[in-house]
Amino acid sequence: MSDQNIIEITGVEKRFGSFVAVSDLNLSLKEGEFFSLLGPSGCGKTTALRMIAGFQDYEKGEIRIGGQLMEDIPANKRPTNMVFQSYAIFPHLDVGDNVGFGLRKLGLSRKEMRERVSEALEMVELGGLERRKASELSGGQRQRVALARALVMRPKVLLLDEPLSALDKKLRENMQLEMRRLQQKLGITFVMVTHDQYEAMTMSDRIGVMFAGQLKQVDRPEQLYARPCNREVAAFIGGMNFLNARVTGENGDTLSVDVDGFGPLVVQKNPNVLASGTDILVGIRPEQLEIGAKQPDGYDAYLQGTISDVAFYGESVHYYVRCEGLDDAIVVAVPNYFHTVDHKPGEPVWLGVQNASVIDLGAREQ
Amino acid sequence: MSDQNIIEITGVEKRFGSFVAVSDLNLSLKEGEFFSLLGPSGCGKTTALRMIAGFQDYEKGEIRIGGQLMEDIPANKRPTNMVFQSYAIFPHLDVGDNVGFGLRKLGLSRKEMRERVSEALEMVELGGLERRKASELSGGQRQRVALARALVMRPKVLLLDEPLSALDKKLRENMQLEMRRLQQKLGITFVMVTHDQYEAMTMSDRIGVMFAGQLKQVDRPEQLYARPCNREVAAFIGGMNFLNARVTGENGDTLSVDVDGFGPLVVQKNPNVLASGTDILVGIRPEQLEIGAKQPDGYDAYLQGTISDVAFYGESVHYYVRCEGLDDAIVVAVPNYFHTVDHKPGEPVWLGVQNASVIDLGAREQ
Amino acid sequence: MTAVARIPWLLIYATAYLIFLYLPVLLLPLFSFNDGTIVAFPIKGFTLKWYAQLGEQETLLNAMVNSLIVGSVTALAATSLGLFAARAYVRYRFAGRELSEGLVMLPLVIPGIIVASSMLVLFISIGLKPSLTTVILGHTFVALPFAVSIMKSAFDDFDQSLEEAAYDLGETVVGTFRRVTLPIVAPGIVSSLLVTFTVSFDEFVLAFFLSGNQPTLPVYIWSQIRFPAKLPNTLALGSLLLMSSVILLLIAEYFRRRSTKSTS
Amino acid sequence: ADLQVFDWSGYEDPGFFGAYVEKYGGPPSYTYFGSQEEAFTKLQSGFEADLAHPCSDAVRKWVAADLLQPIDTSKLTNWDKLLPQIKEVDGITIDGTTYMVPFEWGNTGLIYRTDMISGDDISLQLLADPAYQGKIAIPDAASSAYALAALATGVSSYTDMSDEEFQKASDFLRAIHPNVRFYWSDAGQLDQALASGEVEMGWGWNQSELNLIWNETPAVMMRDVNKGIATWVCGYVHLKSSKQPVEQVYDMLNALTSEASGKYIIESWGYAHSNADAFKSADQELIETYGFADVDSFFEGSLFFDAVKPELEAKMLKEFERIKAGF
Amino acid sequence: MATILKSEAGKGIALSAPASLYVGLLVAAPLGILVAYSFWTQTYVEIDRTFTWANYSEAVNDPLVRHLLIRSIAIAGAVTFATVALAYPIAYFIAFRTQKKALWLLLITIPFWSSYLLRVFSWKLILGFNGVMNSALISIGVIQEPLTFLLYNEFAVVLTLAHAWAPFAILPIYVSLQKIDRSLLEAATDLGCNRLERFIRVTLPLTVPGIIASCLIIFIPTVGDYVTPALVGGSQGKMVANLIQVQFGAANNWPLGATLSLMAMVSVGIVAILFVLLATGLGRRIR
Ligand SMILES: Nc1ncnc2c1ncn2[C@@H]1O[C@H](COP(=O)(O)OP(=O)(O)OP(=O)(O)O)[C@@H](O)[C@H]1O
Ligand SMILES: Nc1ncnc2c1ncn2[C@@H]1O[C@H](COP(=O)(O)OP(=O)(O)OP(=O)(O)O)[C@@H](O)[C@H]1O
Ligand SMILES: NCCCCNCCCN
Ligand SMILES: [Mg+2]
Ligand SMILES: [Mg+2]
Repeated sequence: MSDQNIIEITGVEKRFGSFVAVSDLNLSLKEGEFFSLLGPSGCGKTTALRMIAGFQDYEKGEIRIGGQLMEDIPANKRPTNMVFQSYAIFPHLDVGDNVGFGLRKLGLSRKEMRERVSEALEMVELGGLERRKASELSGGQRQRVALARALVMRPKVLLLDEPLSALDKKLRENMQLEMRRLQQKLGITFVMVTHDQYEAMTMSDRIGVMFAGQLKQVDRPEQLYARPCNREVAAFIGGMNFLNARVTGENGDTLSVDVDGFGPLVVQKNPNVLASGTDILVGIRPEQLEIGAKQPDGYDAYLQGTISDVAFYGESVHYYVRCEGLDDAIVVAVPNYFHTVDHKPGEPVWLGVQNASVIDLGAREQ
Repeated sequence: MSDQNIIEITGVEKRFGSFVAVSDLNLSLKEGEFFSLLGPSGCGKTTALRMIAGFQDYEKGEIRIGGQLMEDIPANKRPTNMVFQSYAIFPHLDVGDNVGFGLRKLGLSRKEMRERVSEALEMVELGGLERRKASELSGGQRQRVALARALVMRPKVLLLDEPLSALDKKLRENMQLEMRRLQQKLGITFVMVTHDQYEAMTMSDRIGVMFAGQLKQVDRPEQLYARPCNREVAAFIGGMNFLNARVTGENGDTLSVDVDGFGPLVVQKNPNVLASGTDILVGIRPEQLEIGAKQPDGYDAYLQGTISDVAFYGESVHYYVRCEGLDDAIVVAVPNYFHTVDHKPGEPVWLGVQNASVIDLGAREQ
Repeated sequence: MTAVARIPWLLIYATAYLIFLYLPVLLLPLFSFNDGTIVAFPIKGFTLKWYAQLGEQETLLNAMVNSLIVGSVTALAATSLGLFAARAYVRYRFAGRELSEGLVMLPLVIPGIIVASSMLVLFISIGLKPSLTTVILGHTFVALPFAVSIMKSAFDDFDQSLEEAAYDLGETVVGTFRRVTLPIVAPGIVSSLLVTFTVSFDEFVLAFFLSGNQPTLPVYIWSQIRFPAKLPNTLALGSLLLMSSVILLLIAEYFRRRSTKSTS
Repeated sequence: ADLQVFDWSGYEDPGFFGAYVEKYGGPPSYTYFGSQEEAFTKLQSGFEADLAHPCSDAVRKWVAADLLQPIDTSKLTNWDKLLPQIKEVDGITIDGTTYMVPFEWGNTGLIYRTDMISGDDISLQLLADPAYQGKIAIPDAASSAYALAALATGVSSYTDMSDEEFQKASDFLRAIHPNVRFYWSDAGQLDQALASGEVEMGWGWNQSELNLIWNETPAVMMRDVNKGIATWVCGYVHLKSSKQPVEQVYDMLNALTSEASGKYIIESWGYAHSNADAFKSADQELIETYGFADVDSFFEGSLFFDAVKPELEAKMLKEFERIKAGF
Repeated sequence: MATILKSEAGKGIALSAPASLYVGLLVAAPLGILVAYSFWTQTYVEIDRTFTWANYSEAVNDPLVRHLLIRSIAIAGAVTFATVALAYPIAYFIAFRTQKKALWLLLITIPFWSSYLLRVFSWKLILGFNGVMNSALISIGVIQEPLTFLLYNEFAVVLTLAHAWAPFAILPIYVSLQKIDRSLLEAATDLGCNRLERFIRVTLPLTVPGIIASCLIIFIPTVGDYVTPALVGGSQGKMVANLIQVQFGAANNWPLGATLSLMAMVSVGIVAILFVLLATGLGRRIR
């Protein structure tokens, strides 16, 4: 990854009729970066990707790739290539012709073309399948063909629209690792759209989280998880217990807060929050709460409650704990480590939390 | 849940042409039980469900519901109702008429009908939406209407074919809890088909795991996770590291084994394995391995290796560790608890495992 | 579990219906071998002379050539118009789309005699004499709804990201159409060509009003079935047409199967 | 280039114009119409040809619509040989200008099945007899139907009926309507129905009678001028839209009216021809069979299809539509 | 940032313009001329272009016109009903009861690859006095004398057209049946319906659009047909189109023909709209 910006998007807005699909999008991507656009269905991810590719015009703002303004450059002239969600494998062509489709326009010799096609197929581990018919490919092979077909064009930026969502879980996890490796090897900028937070977190250098047409936060996966900018983002990236709190004091980087149920705690100020105030929201990840039949030792605050539900997830167990004065049950995730913890619904339990586990999510009702 | 068997399936086989979609299915379900059929796409789950509902005839075996042989009883006369994967909401009818569809046959008065419909809609929290058009419903609402439409018939058994797969993650998780609660309240037997192991584990009393037309294991979720009957089932229910081992001794309930890489360990005999032998396979769940820069204390066996990949999942981090003499990298899942563990690719690490974490998966190459 | 043997009422009905459909059609060949000019029972005897005479019937052959010309041009024109329109309807949302779709379907529901008489008036008033050209114009009009609906279903199945993929890979708009769109919707185009050709080939009312001194086959047949001496020739021709269309269809089916076998 | 002839179907038989084929090496090209009205509509719509083949009753209208060129009788080599009575027929010559070259002529009369109705009983009035419900057929053409009605009701002048006479004729047509199985629009329809016994009598052309004779059906046309029979003359007209050289057009007309053509058409088609000499050279036995032995009787005693006054024609057309609809 | 042709709407309009313009012009222009004609008069061969309502008052006040219009609509209605009623079970059979859909669809279209006029002619051979039907019935001794009510009446027109329109009814209904999500039918069974109830409560209402489409495709052009009535209708089967045809032909009164055409179109349009409203309403009533 270099420090050079390859894509610069400033103030872009896209409307469909009166509906704003993407509003005031600002984003810079570095050369060689693996960037993911993450968000729920309909938030505008695909629209944003298609604007970069040149398939979608827009009302405001500008997009630059490699410093060049893209305004009048049609999709077929842009230094980008795309892997479509449906893969868009040409059904009337075989694998070789699919991958070689775009090379035809480059005026290469037959030999060169054949070489580049087979090189691209090697890259995605489909070497030798040139003459296979499109209809004879499995889902994972189709995905690879689509990837090879785009990569063979040696684009500056590879755009991927939910490239793995059509694959089953096992294959998807394999491909996640492989694609990440390929991207690091080639050093090409990847921009991937996904609605799966695990996929985004395990593959990307940086993630942009979108809601309802707005890019809410752009950050590294760990930061996104540890310092989400608001309730929406926090909930989208993994489980989260939300609690109301009041700020009682401020000290450099920390805030003294009085958290519903738990009482006084000291939290790190979250630089990403969009607005701060006295009445704030804090979040605690389910896996960062301690649960026990007795009051556990060494925590900064405690809360008593009753187990209302238990959900077994295999590698972890989720306990739903109802506590007096709190509307929602608190969720506690306990790793399935020898089943050392085992509570039944109706049992009274103690919860413990440390200051470092409490996340400042900024002013309530923003 | 009572001890009475409501459904008894014995020796059922279904072929499509020469292809065996379901082979020698034997299964008894208890009254009031929440049972899930879990398996990969195409394994025959839907076929099995449709045989119970009466939509699919079969070549061999018999199915009894409430003790009565179903052979000559058509689908419309069976004490079962179904929630279809696509929901099958009648597009020409409004919500009320959809839910009341089946009541027409029961000879109720108009008033009774209206009452039962609104009661069913209350149950799925759609009270008052009787006159809403089918086309104006969101995905989650459609799912609820389908549920209400089946429940209003007061079936002995409710059959559900991937009832949540069309919903997005958030809604799906809510509905999982709600449906489980509803089932417990009504005490009706639910038979649900799914390919999502988390869904099956969090909702069901028991799970049947199918592969390629065969029911491989029927068990409670915890047992399925802790004592899978073979490699396939083990891998399908969560992550698993597989290692070859040789049995060196046997002592009551335990086996002394020599595990590749880790060396000598003592494992509990797994009563579910399909075949035992000297050359066996053992499994270790990623979250039950300890990882450290130095050799950790108090484990029963150790292994050294090098981090090859790190994947950040939010609530946990997965380390891929390459070890000499082992083909596959060992995966270790570390809960994201304050980030106490933090390794980078290339770092040498120690792995530790306890006897209790090693699962006997029976003879290799069954 | 054994399925209870039910009487296949629907199959019986379907077979009876097929007989209903084929009965009149199969009488044509029957009477084309009848040795007599009055087409009525009982059949007088077997002869091949009506077939033998076909070759000499210059006007009949001319009428057939005219119909072939009109049918081909109509098929091409209607299919091209339909191809673009259908693509627009399936691909793009634009103001007036529904209006335009409704309008294009209108020829299906305007009584033939009204279309025919008013077109005749129109063409004459703009100085276009009745001729094969006017017949083609009229037939393109009535064939268009068929072309549009066939092409629409072809484009419905067509994944538009295929075109975007081609464009994305550097192809031009025209190149994309040629290298991707056309080959993929080709079966739709072929079936549209066949259907619109058939519509034109069998159309009478418009052709009757709009043809000049070059009658199409139905117009010729119309003048023939009113004069008994030539009727058996016409029946012979009708039988040949039927047979060749069946053969054509079988060939098309053969190729269709071969191509689906190789792609599935 | 080819001569364009706009004709009834069947008239493209090269036997009709052998001399023309000999000279030009091939026949003219033919386009067909099913009825004169159809032909007129098409010609008015701009249809172009050199020659057309209407019947005498249509000529006035065609002239009024400015479709026809005068015929130069001096170029007609057979003009003098044509039956003299035929040249007198209304419409052949209008105000001293000749517009049509008469070609064939014949009768419209009552054809009946001799095995079902005896020759003694047959009469036009029988058509109205309730015993024949659904057993008769008449043409779907107002002029022809009113000719029948005029003969049956004894109208003095068919082309210029008084209101009273018109009423009487219309009443007759109403009276026979319940007996009408169908109003035939093509001659073959009548032939088939008579041949099968579906109808027992019908108002039709002599070519139907011939067709029945050839197909061995016991049917015959009532040829008694006193009981009522109509005569028509059809011929060729020179269209204004003609593009071919006048010479070629007249070569065709001369071929059509030649004695040889006449003999051929009489013997092999059973039609009466306009050339008087043809009646002499043709097989007399056949002439007898086909009913043309006494040519003069038709010209004296039968009703001629002359052009009906336009207002009367409009009235006929309108009334006939009502009668057919059961009004 | 885009020129008109680059925008989606622009492309859509540009691509669909040739077809809609073509149809639009060929509908609008002739209709305009037809309207103009309907206000003119013709005597013999002269057209008088002074504006007059005479044609309309003549047509409206003529009971014959009313009679023929009503009869045409009645016959077209009967044709439509017969065609659709006969076709529905076939469409149903192909959609639900056979694997060989393509073969059946092919079998159904083949007969229509012959000439329409010849097929109509064939019906005369079948229904005629000594036709196939009568010969067969006589030979098996059901009747002694040939039946005469088979041909030359409304029945013959209805039968002939029910044959001619078969594919136009079968295909749209087949498509709408084919589109029905099979799980809807299973859901109905699951909720206690037997086959018949399931058909009435689910299948039928869901195919209402297909039924309406085929009804319109058949009904409207049938009102304008004059060939079939002329060939097999006999003295009772005449329809308004025959009258129109006479005006454009024998009577040579184009203005009246134009007037009748327009009146026919308007009445048919009104009936069609009423029908669509009724059918949609009925479809909605089924619960
Ligand atoms: N051509 C269009 N016309 C009108 N609205 C559109 C169009 N394309 C997209 N939209 C709307 O814009 C919004 C964003 O669409 P987009 O496809 O970018 O969502 P997305 O984030 O990719 O969702 P998904 O995860 O479901 O693919 C959606 O609400 C969608 O309905
Ligand atoms: N009607 C049929 N004819 C032929 N094969 C069938 C038919 N229905 C199902 N099959 C086959 O039987 C197998 C089992 O199908 P089934 O629908 O039960 O799978 P499933 O486990 O429900 O899968 P999924 O999760 O994809 O729904 C599949 O291989 C399928 O292709
Ligand atoms: N209205 C006069 C009818 C004359 C019919 N002539 C038919 C001639 C066919 N050649
Ligand atoms: Mg998207
Ligand atoms: Mg399934």
